[in-house]
Amino acid sequence: MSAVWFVITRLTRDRSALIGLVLIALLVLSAALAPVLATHPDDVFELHPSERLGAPSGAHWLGTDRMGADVYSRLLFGARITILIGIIAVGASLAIGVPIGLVAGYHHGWLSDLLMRVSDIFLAVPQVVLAIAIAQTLGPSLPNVILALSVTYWPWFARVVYAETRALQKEIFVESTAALGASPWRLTVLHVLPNIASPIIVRASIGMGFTILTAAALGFLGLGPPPPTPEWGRTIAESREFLPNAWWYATAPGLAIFLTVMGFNLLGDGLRDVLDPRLRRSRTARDG
Amino acid sequence: MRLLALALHRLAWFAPTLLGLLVVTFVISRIIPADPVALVAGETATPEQVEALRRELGFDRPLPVQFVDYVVRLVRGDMGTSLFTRRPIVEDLRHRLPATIELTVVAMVVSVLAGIPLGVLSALWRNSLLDHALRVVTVSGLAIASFWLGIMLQLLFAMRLGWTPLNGRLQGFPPRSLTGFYLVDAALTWDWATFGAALLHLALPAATLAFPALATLVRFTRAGVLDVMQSNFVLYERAMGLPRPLIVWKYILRSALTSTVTQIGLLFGILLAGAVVTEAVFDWPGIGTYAVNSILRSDYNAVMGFTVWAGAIFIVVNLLVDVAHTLVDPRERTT
Amino acid sequence: MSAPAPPLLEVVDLVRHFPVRNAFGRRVGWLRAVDGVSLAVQPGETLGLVGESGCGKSTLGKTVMGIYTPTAGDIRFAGREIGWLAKRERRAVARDLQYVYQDPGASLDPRWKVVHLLHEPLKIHTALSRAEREREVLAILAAVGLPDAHLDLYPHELSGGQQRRVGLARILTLRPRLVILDEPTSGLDVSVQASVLKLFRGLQEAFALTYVFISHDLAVVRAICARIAVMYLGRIVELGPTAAVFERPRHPYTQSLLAAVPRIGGRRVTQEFALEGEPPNPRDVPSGCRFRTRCPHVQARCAVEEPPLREVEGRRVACHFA
Amino acid sequence: MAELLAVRGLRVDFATDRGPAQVLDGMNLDIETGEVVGLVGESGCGKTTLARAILGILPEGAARIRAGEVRFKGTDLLREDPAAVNDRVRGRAITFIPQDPFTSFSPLFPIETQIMDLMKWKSPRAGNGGGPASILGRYPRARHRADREAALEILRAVQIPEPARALRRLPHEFSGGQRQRLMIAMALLPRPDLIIADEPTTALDVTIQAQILRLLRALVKERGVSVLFTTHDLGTAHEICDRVVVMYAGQEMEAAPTDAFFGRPAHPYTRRLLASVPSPGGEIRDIPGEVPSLVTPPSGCRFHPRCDYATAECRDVRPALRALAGAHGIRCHHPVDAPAGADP
Repeated sequence: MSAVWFVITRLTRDRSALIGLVLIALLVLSAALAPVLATHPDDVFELHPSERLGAPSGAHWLGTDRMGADVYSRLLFGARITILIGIIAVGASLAIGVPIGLVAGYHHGWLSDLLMRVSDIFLAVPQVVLAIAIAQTLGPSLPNVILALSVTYWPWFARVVYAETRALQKEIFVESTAALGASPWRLTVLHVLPNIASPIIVRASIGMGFTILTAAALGFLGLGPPPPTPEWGRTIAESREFLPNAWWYATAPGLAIFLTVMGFNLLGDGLRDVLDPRLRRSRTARDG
Repeated sequence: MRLLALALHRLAWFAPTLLGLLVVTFVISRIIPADPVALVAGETATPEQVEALRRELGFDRPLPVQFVDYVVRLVRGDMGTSLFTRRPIVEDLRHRLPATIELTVVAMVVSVLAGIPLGVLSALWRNSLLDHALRVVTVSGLAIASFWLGIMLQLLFAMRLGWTPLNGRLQGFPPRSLTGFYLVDAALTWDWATFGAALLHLALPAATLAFPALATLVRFTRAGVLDVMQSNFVLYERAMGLPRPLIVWKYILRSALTSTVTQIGLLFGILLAGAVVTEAVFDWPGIGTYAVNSILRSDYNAVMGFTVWAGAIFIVVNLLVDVAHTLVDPRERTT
Repeated sequence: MSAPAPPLLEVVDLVRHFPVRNAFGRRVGWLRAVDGVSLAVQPGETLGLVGESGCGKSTLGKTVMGIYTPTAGDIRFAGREIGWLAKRERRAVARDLQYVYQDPGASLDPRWKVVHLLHEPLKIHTALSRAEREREVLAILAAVGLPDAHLDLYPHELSGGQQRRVGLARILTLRPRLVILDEPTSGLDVSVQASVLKLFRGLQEAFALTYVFISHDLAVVRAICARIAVMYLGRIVELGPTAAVFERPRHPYTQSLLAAVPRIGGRRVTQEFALEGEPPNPRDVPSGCRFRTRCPHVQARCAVEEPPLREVEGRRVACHFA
Repeated sequence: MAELLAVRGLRVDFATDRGPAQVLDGMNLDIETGEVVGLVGESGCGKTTLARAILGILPEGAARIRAGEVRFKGTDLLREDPAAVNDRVRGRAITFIPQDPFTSFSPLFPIETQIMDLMKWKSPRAGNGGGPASILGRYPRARHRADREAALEILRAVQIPEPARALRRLPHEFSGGQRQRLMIAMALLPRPDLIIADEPTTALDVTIQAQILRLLRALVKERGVSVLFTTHDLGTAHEICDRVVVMYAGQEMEAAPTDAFFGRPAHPYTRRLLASVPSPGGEIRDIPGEVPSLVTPPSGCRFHPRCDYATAECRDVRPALRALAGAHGIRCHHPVDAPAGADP
């Protein structure tokens, strides 16, 4: 655990990474404590048609939606959906993509070409298109969204790990350890993997942001979890009908998505410097 | 010479990648759903109607046969007919492609013309007000959901201020169709009224699409310029007292551009992905909405058609990037 | 001197070529990095391998070490042919034959602590228990002059000199018999260079090591090597006792090379130094004697017949007219 | 010989995350017209910082000049109007030869473009005002032809084969040695008074280095151009320099004509440096101790922690500049009067 604590303390020194950490903490807290923080926790299911489309007020900090439910409370529970999708989808993509990238990167020859060609196929078409196709075929539901995102996102990690492994092989310490008599398998697991761990963590963080955006797009197109699940993307889709007067109905979920993804992006940048002591880029490029 | 080799390499992988893509979409459309025909026929259809449709579409044949049949007809340019428009899919796609291309190209031009200079300036005046402002723009540019940005722009400019139309590609009659690109056709026929209207319709969707692309380009150009400023030849030119503008706008920018060219190629991918969602927000009659609607209506031949075109466009774009990179970097030509 | 002991390392007509490919990936020629090299190294000796960049000295070292597989020729280590062994058996040889990189610090995995870096070689090659390995590592650490406290540090937390010592210690834990040193002092300031040379000499005595010392710095090679081989474009042009070669160089290239080395005090090289032009590209090596394009004494025969290494005045020279 | 350059009491600090490093601690340096002066020292001694301070190209953010003067032909460059210095001194009166020929050319422009860009603003044939005001300004056709002719002539002088064809080629088509010859040509074209060469032959092989040293010395002596030549290799300094200055941890220790410097070095550091050069079969002598950190440099004479002759005085007071016979300057409380190599 000391390593994690070490990383966090180093991160707090970097202003933008700190903002990132705060935003993500906000997301996690609002998801975990949703029942406590929400002013109308039962609004996720109950409907109050009489109070529909109320402007932000003392009772409803962010106003009410078309069914009279409190927008603020539904957003908090929506955070749970977002985290769930992000973590599982990115986790699955890592589980599939990293080994493929590692094997393809380390063993030259037809195997590596084949694996990379397969990932090229998936990368040849925008991820959101394939995800929409899969999600629609399987039917709109939370597990299907997660499956659609994972199936279409692993190639991105495979390519990243492939590039990092290939670059690492040029490093002298890989050649010298091989010259010491270490077997290729030992090199891959004990030397290559730990050294690509940090680039993977950085990409995972940025990948979380990207996946949340794509999940929201699926929700917006009606392919996310069905009502009454308070998914942010679909909330925005519902709100379009009532613009421009019910402006808060569309703005609030969009801002929530924006702040969450920004959090992961900033964290990703911050991690890039903290985790690579040796490859620490010069001060000038750091704020690039 | 190198250029020829790169081109051949790309083209060599064109067919297998496309074939792979077809297999993936075929699996998605035929194998995953329980019964694709029932899905297409809809809930109200009686079992007999579903069976009739199955035979009509040839879905009763074994899957590999269906696939081979599809590929054979594809090679002959026949993508089958759309279940909803009843027109050949190739026709639909060719009719709608110019709308997407026009939107994507305008967004690309905007992001390149704005992105590169801003990237250079934010690198030159590092940690200045402009630099920090741009950092906020770039970080948020990569974090905004493009569909939400579209809606917010509609809310402000279309609904509240009324400066731009809410959506759609053009209210009145489209200009005489020479190229299919409204702006070009209107310009060619000196029909400046329609040109203005088309431009106004393009404003919000292009901005929605351009913003993330702009953010990526500024960030990448800035890093490129900062990197080049550290190089030895810049130090040498400063030591020899060459005027600073000459060093920046001739030597530094030229070096930074070689790496930015490949980035512009990748940008096209981001724009195409963004187009799919942005078109949905603005009811833009491009292949994006066509793809989304055909997916929502389980019109699988149309989905396969779109995937083939999107894949093809992607591979052509990668080829263009290689060509551009070789043209920009003289060292490539002399090896 | 009684019949010399069998050499520890013997290289016979070793060749290592690299394919030169055009943009289409088709091979259009050969980079003849090592082009037929034969030499022998006696136990406990330090053989110098000198030449300018592109002469193939590093490739020769790496081929002997097994980092590159030979194109042709044999490598006999302690009487056993190792050049053509299967990968698994070849790795086992690493226990007795080791390689030190120009920047030993770069040969350390940045993610590993020093203690694990030093234990790894023993884990790979021996079945020693943890305690036995611990004892061995501490002994080696002392030999290279590093405090035990450094065991717990990461490489980037050490100074350049300390990283160098860890790199050496990592190799010495296996108690190798022969160590190939690739440019160990290049890029170092003269005072740091002196301390590194002192360290190598000390370790040679303490561990009865045999060195192959690859360098482009003739002054260093002269100070530390008993015998020296001068290489040009992939082959040895002169091989013999260091003193003899330095005092009376016989091969025209060696003469020019030694004449080009700046000395502190005395006459200046630039007054009468005579070697013009630059070494040709190893992809198209001149016919016959490869130095003929720059040799002041070139004659017709040089273009036709490649001179073999032959015995001249107590050393071997590859020149028809030496 | 008239005084060309006089550096007096130059103090430069570099910002590091552990606090400011006092890289130059009151440096003095004199160069006469037509003289080749060697600035010798191990890495970290500040020789490159001094060279760049004179050229005025220290990195803006990191480096700060705290005190001192750089008087060049009577005017102090540090207090002159920076635009005037950049226009009329840098690249005209003082030119530069970099260490790494492989990365000191822009890889994307042919040699002709890079030379003519230099000539457009730095041509000796231009009026006193230098080149056109804005970078879009016209390059007078007559002057362009004359400058191009001068370029071809200097390329022949530095033995570049087929100069006309060479102009059209890209930098990566030349070998390291040829590129350094191009650098020498570009340094001579503006007819400077002083060339600052920062370790110009360190990246080259020994036979190429010998050719470059001989070429550079011949050309500068022929044209009466002074050179400040920095190197960490004592042999190179002996090859090309008329006078040698040795630096340690930001302070100048000893300055003497080459033969006196190598024959009878008076400063303990110079003597230890010369002794640690490997001699055939001889015993190897290194200098005990480590190079000091410049963030917390040793007091007084910065070599005292590693010096055999060090006394309390060396620790407390930085030795003043003392002149020995024959322009042999030294900063040491206990100069040694013995031939090189006669140490215990």
